[in-house]
Amino acid sequence: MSKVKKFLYVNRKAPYGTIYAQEALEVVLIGAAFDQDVSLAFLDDGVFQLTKGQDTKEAGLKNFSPTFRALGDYEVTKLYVEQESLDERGLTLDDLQDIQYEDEDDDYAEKPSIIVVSRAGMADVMADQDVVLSF
Amino acid sequence: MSKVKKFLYVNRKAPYGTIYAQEALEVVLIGAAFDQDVSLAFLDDGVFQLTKGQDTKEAGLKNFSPTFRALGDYEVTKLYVEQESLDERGLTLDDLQDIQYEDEDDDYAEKPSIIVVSRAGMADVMADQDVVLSF
Amino acid sequence: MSTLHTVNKSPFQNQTLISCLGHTKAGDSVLLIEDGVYGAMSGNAMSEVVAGMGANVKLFVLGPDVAARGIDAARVAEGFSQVDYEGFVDMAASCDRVQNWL
Amino acid sequence: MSTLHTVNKSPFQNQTLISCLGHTKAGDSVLLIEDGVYGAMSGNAMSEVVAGMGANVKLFVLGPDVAARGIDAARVAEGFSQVDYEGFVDMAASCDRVQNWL
Amino acid sequence: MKFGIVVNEGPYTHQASDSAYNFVKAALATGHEVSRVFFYHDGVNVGTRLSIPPQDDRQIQEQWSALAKEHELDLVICIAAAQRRGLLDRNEADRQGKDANNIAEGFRISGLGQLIEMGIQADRTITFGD
Amino acid sequence: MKFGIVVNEGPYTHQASDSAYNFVKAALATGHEVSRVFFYHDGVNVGTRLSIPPQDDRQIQEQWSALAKEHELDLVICIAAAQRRGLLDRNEADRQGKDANNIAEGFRISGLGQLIEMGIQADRTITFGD
Repeated sequence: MSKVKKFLYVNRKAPYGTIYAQEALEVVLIGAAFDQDVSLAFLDDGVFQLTKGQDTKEAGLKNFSPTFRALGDYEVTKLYVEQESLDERGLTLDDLQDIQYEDEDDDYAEKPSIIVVSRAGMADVMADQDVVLSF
Repeated sequence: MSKVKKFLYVNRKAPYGTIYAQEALEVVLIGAAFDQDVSLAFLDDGVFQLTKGQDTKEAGLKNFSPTFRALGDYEVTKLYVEQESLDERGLTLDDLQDIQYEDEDDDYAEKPSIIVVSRAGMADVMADQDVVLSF
Repeated sequence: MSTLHTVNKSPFQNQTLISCLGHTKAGDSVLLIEDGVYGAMSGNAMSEVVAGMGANVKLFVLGPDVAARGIDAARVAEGFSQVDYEGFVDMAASCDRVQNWL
Repeated sequence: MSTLHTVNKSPFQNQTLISCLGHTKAGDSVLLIEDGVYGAMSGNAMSEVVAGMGANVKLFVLGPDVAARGIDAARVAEGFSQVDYEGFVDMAASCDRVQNWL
Repeated sequence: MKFGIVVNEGPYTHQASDSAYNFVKAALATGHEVSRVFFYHDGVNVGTRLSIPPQDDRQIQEQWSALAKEHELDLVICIAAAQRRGLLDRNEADRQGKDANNIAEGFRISGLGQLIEMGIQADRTITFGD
Repeated sequence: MKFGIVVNEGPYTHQASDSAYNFVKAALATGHEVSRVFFYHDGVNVGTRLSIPPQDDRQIQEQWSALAKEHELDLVICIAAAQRRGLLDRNEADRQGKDANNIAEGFRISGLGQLIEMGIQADRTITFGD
């Protein structure tokens, strides 16, 4: 078997106005089956994807935001969120969904999947990948 | 016959990266047959549509920029270009194609189709329309 | 004689809202729809710019698109009125023209 | 270990180039393609920002896309090297990863 | 009042066709008339009958076809934009020697003149796009 | 070196598919390998055989089909994205009860797993999109 590669899915666009956020999630879910080292990056308007309380009924759209909370079941547990992108938009971690995973190496303790990083930290995450897919 | 309406075609996007500029021109050419009062607005990145010397051969695209010079033959003679949009991009009128029409009310004298207006002047043009189609 | 302007892009990513607000006339209305609704949020880097440039116009935001994006009513900036699609239709009918900033 | 970044949007309309330049590491390369090539023009409101933020990276612009848009070679800002598609391929092959800023 | 509607982006990819659909429904519900919906640019892709969206998502083409049937809406797909993107009715397919067509019920293919005509006849023209 | 290519936007509408085509040609011309081209989002629309672009414009689908034939390229259209947008091959059309299909020669429809597999196998993955 070939070596495990580091895959980063980069999310920079707001949800619903365009389909990129939703179809990016579909890639992440399929990709989870391949046993690679998966991370997601949320920066710029991509941080809006993770907000709580999305209600698409009146707009007539499909609400895909609950899928983020299911990522832990697919062992997708590293969601890097950029602090500066939150700040510029007046958002804090409290505005985002509480996304957790069960750590099987730690007696299935529930741990947060969201990792807030600075812009410089995000650049470090990006520079540490083998494959970067942008949406 | 119903009264002549004022149609404004608003061009705010650069050419080639997306098709909007090209397909906007196709609307303008067809629309010219309807004997309405037609104006075109070029602002923001739309001013890039009018630059001289576009050569799309190596990029493998269709060069539609010569069509702007044919607009006069279709009696489309009012191309409003925003000064501030030019300034922000470091462009002057010299960087744009020389687009002219023959004024049939003035012994077919060749006159410039491009009318440079300030941002406030562009707002006046926009507020004076019946139908605004944006591309 | 007034214009209803619509803007459908996030002002954090795209210059369209700024351009729209730079071309409105006093008494015009500006309605934010789709990803444009992020321009109606308070307490961020854009909100002062929007409040300043939008001082002479009436500012609206489309409720269904606000709800879709999980923006709490309390986060919609002062000065913006929420409308639903029927309100959007009313505004389009009562202005003299609609200019959609794409 | 270096990254080739590509940007394909006009910096006058869209924040993508700024975001890219805010996430590069020293020694990375940034290649402007498609409507991104407008970011390589000199003598305008963006060019100082690009020169400043891009000081630690190598800046490139795709020649065929420059020509398509009628940008004269003399208008390409100092600090940018022009490459053709074969140059683009070479850059992609010689870096460690490619990040396309969409 | 008579509205003319322009849809410039494809289904699912962009919210434009959803917004236009919601607007048209609200206009009809409040007693207005919608004289035509003109699909341009990628908007022409709304009119394919070959799409199979996920079951738990809205069915954009079916929504439009049903609304057209209920209210006798005139849904016009621009022929020039459609040809570039591979949208065809039976006549066009025959004329162009293509072995299949894909336009959905309730849509018709016609020229750009229908957009201008709509602008002339409607009291307000509203565009949904990108 | 082995390149994997992702195309995320439709033909003519966005330059992405042209840029990808130029890149692939240049990569092949300089002795590299292109292990796969994966069409996602609106990129799936590149693979329709029903488009009729103006005679004086490039023929994007034909360019890709010809390049695929010449170099045995693997042109993969994502099935999930294709279903939303109305791109079908004969098998899918039969399976889904659709009366027509529209995929062009040289393209095949397959799952998103092919994108991940490409990322694993290629030395570099390059995306062209919007």
